[in-house]
Amino acid sequence: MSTGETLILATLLLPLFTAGVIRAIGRAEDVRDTITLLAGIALAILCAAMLVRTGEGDAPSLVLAHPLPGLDIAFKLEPLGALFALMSSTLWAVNSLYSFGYMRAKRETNQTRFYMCFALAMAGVMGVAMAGNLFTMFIFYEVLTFATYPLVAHKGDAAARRAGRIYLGILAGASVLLLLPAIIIIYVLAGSTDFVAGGLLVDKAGPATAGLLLALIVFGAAKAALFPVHAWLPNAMVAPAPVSAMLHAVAVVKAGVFVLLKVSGYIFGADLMHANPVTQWLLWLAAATIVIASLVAMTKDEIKARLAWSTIGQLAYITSAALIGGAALTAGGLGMVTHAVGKITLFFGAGVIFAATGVSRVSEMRGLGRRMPLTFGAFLVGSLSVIGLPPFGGMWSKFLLITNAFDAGQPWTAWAMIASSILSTMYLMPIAVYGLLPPTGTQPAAFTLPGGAPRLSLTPIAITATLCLVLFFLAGPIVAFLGPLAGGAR
Amino acid sequence: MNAFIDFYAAPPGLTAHAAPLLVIGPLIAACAAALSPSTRSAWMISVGGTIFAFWMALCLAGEVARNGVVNYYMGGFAPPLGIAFRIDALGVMFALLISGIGVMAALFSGHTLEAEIMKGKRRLYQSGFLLCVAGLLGLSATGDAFNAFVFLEVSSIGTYALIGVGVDRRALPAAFNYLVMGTIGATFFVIGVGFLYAATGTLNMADMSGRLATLGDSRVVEAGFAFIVIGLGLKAAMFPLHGWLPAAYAYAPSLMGVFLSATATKAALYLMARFLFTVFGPHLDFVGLFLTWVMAPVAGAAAIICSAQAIFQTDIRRILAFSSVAQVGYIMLGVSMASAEGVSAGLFHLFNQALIKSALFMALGGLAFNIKATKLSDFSGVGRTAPWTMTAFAIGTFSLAGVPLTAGFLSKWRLIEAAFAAHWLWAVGVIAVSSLLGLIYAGRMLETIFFRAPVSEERAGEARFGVLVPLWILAAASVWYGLDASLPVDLSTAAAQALGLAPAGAAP
Amino acid sequence: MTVDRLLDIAVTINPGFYLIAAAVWAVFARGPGSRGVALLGGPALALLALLYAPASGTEITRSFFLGFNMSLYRPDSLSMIFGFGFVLAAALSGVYSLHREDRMQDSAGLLYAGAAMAAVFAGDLISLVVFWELTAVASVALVFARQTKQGQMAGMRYLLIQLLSGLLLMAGVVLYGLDAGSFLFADLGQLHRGVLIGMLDIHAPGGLLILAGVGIKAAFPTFHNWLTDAYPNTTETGAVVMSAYTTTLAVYVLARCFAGLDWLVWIGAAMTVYPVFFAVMENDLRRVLAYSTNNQIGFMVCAVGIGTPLAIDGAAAHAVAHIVFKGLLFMAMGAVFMRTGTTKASELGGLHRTMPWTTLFCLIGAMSISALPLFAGFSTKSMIMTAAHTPAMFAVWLMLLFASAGVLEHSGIKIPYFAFFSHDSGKRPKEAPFTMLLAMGLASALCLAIGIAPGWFFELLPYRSVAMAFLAQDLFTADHLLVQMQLLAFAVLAFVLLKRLKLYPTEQPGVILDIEWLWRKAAPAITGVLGRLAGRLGVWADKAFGRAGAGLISGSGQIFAPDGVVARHLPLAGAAIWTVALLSFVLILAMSSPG
Amino acid sequence: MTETRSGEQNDPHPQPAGEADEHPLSVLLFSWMRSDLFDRMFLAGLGALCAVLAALELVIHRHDGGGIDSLPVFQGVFGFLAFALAVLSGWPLGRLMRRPENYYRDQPDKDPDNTVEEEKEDGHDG
Repeated sequence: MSTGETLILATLLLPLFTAGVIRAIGRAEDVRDTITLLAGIALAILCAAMLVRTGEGDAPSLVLAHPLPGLDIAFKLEPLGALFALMSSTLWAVNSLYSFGYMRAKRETNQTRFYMCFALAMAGVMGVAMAGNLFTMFIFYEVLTFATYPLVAHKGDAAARRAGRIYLGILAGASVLLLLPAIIIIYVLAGSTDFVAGGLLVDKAGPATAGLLLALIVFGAAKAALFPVHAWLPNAMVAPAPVSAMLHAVAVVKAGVFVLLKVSGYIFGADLMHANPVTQWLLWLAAATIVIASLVAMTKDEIKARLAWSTIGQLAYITSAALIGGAALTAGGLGMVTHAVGKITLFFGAGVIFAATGVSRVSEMRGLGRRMPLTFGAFLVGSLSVIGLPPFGGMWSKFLLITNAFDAGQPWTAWAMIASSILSTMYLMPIAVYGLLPPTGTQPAAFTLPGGAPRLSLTPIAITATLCLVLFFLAGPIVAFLGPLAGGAR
Repeated sequence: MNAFIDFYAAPPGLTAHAAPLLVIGPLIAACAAALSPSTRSAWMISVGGTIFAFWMALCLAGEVARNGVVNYYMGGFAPPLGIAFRIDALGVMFALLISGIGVMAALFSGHTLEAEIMKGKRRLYQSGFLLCVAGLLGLSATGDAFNAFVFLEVSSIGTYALIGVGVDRRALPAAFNYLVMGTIGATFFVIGVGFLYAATGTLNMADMSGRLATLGDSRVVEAGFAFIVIGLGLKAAMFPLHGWLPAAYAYAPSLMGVFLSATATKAALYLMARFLFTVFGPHLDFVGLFLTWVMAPVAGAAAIICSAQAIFQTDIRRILAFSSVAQVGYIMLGVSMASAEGVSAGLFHLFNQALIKSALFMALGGLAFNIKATKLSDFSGVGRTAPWTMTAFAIGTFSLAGVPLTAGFLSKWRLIEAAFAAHWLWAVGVIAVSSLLGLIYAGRMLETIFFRAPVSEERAGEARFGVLVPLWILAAASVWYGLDASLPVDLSTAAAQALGLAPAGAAP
Repeated sequence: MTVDRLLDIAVTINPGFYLIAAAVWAVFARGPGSRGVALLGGPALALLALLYAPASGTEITRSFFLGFNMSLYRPDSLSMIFGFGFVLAAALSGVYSLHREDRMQDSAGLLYAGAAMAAVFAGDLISLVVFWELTAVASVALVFARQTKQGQMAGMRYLLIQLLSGLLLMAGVVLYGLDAGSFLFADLGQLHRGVLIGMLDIHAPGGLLILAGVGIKAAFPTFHNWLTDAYPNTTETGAVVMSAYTTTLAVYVLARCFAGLDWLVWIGAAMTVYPVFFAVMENDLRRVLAYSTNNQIGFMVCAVGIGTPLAIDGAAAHAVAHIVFKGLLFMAMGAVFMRTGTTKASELGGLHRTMPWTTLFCLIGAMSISALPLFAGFSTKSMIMTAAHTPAMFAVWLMLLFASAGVLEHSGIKIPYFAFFSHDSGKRPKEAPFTMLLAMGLASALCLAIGIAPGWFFELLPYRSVAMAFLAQDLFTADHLLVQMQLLAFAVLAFVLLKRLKLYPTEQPGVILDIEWLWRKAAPAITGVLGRLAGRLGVWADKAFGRAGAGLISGSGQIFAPDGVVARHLPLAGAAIWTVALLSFVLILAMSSPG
Repeated sequence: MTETRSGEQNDPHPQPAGEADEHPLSVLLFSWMRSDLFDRMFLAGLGALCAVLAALELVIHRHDGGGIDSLPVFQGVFGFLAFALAVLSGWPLGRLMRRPENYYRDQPDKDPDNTVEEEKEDGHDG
């Protein structure tokens, strides 16, 4: 077995093994948490190694099983996948640290199941990231869906169960009804589901068929939360904060757009994306999603609901990039990373505030930042990054996304993004700013948690906020790394 | 069948007589079990008998892989005088399936009969079970239409009795209904065979097929066809003739649930496929019409309506029973495409379904000691108190719902693939919608079992080890074939070929 | 690596980055020493970098970043003068804010200065956009630093408008660059007499968007209220810092991109005139200064529109001089604000008794802005007036002349008069702290230096020879001095007469409506209504979906449940009927087949 | 802010003019302005200055654009009129456009009853 194969196998097995160990030693909290953290760090190191190899052009690959003739469970790294894997694993490690603080502070039950499902979900993410064909990607996409369901329904009360049902219903429903048939049709048309540089379906499907397939996939990958399959996301906010942070800013939603980016680049290819009649309609829908979701976010007082709607809008940015295809995929890839880091910072912040004070409404947060300067400072940084202002990573992705939209002759998409930037300022900035400034009316809520914000949860916020800044300078290298995706430099 | 080509499971002398031994073995075991001194020895005989049958099925598989078809004439008398066994790839597939599931059911029976069957009747129960096994195996091995009827009735009569014997009072009316409907079906079938005999003058299916080809448009043949497919449809629980099934499966002793759900309707399906493709052949207009205008719509309706019904059931076994009818719909949908891809996909699904359903009933039956009731709500939180049993149950449920990495996923994949290749886009939609409904009832069961609080504290305990072994074998098989389905795909493809359906070549 | 080598590298770094580095330092700086290093060391380093800057027009960093050609440092004579102005501003506001330890304001101010400076030296449109946005982010912190509800809300409005400007600029830049095939200044335009000005074509795709984006920051009419809204709502130091950069940067970008664009002449002229009327009515003196800024920027915009070398020199020179004297005025008002808590004319008066130094410096600032000969404004504004004084632009020249009289009214007279003289408010605040006075003193000295001996200053201008010729032949000629003195003296006469005749409006508290009414009053009302409507719609939709969902479940329950329709129509007893029906159907089907 | 308020509290009772707490520099620089002489002579002096400046036009040749600016004392007259126009237009414009201080409801609350409404308004402004 070559080094590359070993790397892939280790990346897949590490989270699974971790899940097993967590299950086995659940009682010993400290050991369990330490192992989770170590596993996250180890996974990030593995992913970094894969990223380096992929960057050198020596992409690791592995065929794990042949379920049906012509249909393999196969893995093959390419830049976007390597980036996604590294991003998710790094943020998992950070998020683990955060979870310890949060879950203990909130005295949540069933923590062993929580960490175990988290590890399983990471296995799903790794599978999606490294998948060498659509079939494998679908498998792990579903693994991710099912592994995260217990996390969404974690609290186990009626509301959580209802949210869990909606979550599973929409995600699994869309993938079964739409995504799976699309993949099978691709398989029938092309004889395989492999990701091929330049597009698998080139010369194998006409524009009309490609359009149908594209629509099936875009709505089938409901994790990307394009209207009208977005409804699961706001509902999933009943989950504990680390879940919202990791899954609904990083892993799950990004898996959705990641699928779209991959499909655009490696299944359809730029020409077929451009030639088929459905793309334009979907782009308009994405533009509508961007604007409407931002408008809805403005009306939400519940901070996690606001962030969830913001995520829906921001995901549609990346969906647009996937739909435009070609060079825009690079922008989409960068957007995937910068939004993940920015949004996880925001969710971290919201979680810490809730854990420390029990406040979850924006209107009750005035002046709270005086007592929690680090949290609100990081929240400000995350907000600026998500809005797309320098010196934070979000600026570059927004810039590139708008550039590509204009370049592709999609001015409406670009203008929707611009309008959404204004709107996102209006719904994000007041949270941090009013929080950091002295209260003007009633006094802010007191700490319900002795000692204030959980210490273990503050470090991760600082880390991700710093990452927002670092990404401003890393944007160039990331774009260069993703270069092969766009089919060469511009 | 390539997997079996170099497969020599027994000395040549035994292999030569494997076909009759496949049936006779369990028959002898049935007698022995009835006469055996104790429940325990009856159980051991039962296990031995089924293992022997499985062994013989493996021998036959090797022979079929090498020679294509195994013909065996009892006492050397060729048909039409003698009793002929004719086993091809399709027959072998069913023989393997029935005997394999038989072994699992027999293993399982050792620990559950005490809970469900009155003390004195346990040996006879084992005997009846073996009789069923023998009947079904005979059905898969025979080459004679009338013998097929005989074997069908042997197994059926055993089944009627075995369903009714349990401690659950509701099983009696269920068994009676099954008896009535089953007998109507059998009668229709034998009437149909009679018509065919009148038209062709033979009962040997191969001969029948040859002569039908020369007959042309014959009212008698057409009438016979109608009676045969409806009769077998009744036995196979073809929608809307499935009314007998849910109660029969739900209230029967769990051994019967385990065994019947995997085999009984499947055997009828086998016979139907045999008649549709071998005896009549899809080239006949009325067969084509039947497949397109009766079987396909009825199958689609079953897949959706019965899945929807399953969602609303409160009794966990009735959920599984309705699911079975829906799965029969899938299989028939595949068969009705009358293409190599479709039929092999249907058979592949049938194979998986057999594994899954027996595993699921086994898991429920294994808890029969602990949980007397069968309401879904009674299983609240069982996932925490009996994790091993219920994890296997969960795997089965995943496979049932077609979750990736399980065998059920791959067979649904194949079905959709075949439907698209046949340009049946509506069937793609039906399978997708029905899969979604399947996810819902599967999710409902799992949510109750794993995420609700247990009803009471003292309800604890796993199924016994003897139950867990076959249960986990089946669950593991579901996962294994989800990762590498070459064996069932091989079997079903060869079976479809044996039915005279050549792959279209367009298949990847 | 030798020291020489390090120095070689150091001078190839955009001078703005030194200020940004100082901003990072300031985040952690505690105590006067450490703060001094940041607040004064940063500007000092930046000044050194300017002095040793590479030759004009060289592209220093031509990095291949994000797939676009970017040039982070491209000094030329136009950027040098603005860079010089920003260094001055950073140093002066550094000294001015030494009295109060506030790390957020220190670092935000330095970051703001650094971003503006970096923008001025950026050699391509993308870098420009980045630093442009950075100025918005940094400066908004200064508005928020006021820490009042009023400040918070003004800050949010300010941020949104700045962001809108940045986004328009970004969209325009993207469109323009994609169309032109490059984002580099050097590729987009050609040199005009050795200076790269007016390089963008307004009619090309994106050109108008860029103009709109820049126009917002330059506070073009109808976009001017962010200025009058934000400046009065910052801290005493905030206004000083803010007055220096944003609008000046906008003037720079206009000169770089749109010099000679005739629209700008009229826009600029309009900008000089209308704030005069608002400034007369306004009660808040810092808001008066904001209108005054608007008016002064109008002169520069107009000059940029004229686009002749003299006009460009005038715009650049006036921009830098304006940084100094407007900074000085804001410093004076800041001192008043710090000591009395207000800058409302109706609450002030007679402060000269206890704040004579501030009064003195304020007067120097007032005379400078009024363009009294021997003060800075005279030297610089004269260039613009002279450039505009042609028959073709006679109307414009008259407008500028009117505005000059207006400046005298609101900045030359109203500011010092109502704050320090006028009727005695009875307030006896302490004199401003020493560091503040020091900063004001330095600014005053600069005003005088530019006013009395402008030669050294004119050396720095883009078209040096033109400026030197103007200095030699036009500036201090007798007739020029005479007409300027006439204008000012007669205007002062008007003031005194009107005052005596009690025709001069008394200062009264109140808010003066302006175009901002649209978004401060009308828009919230409309969005309020819409929001309530949307909220109701949302509730209704929620209910509808809930009902639909429940209906679907109960409906399908009625069909599929154990006692539902399907079960009723497929009862066991009926199975025989179904069997017969199906059998008949198959029989008919089979027999009717063509055979 | 706090510093400012404390400064205000230091001398809560402002004293009348010509007083002891006046800064020495102020006495030096500005006290003459308060003298009666200045009051009486200022307007006259200013008038004289204007007259001189007008008269100088006879001596100094003036560049002009050739339009109405070639009229005698053009800049002086224009300055006077412009100033007067700007100031006098403040009367009608002020009537038209001046609103109470807290027109935009962004001042700190003085009236406790107002609090609830203020909170409501905030959302729209953000």
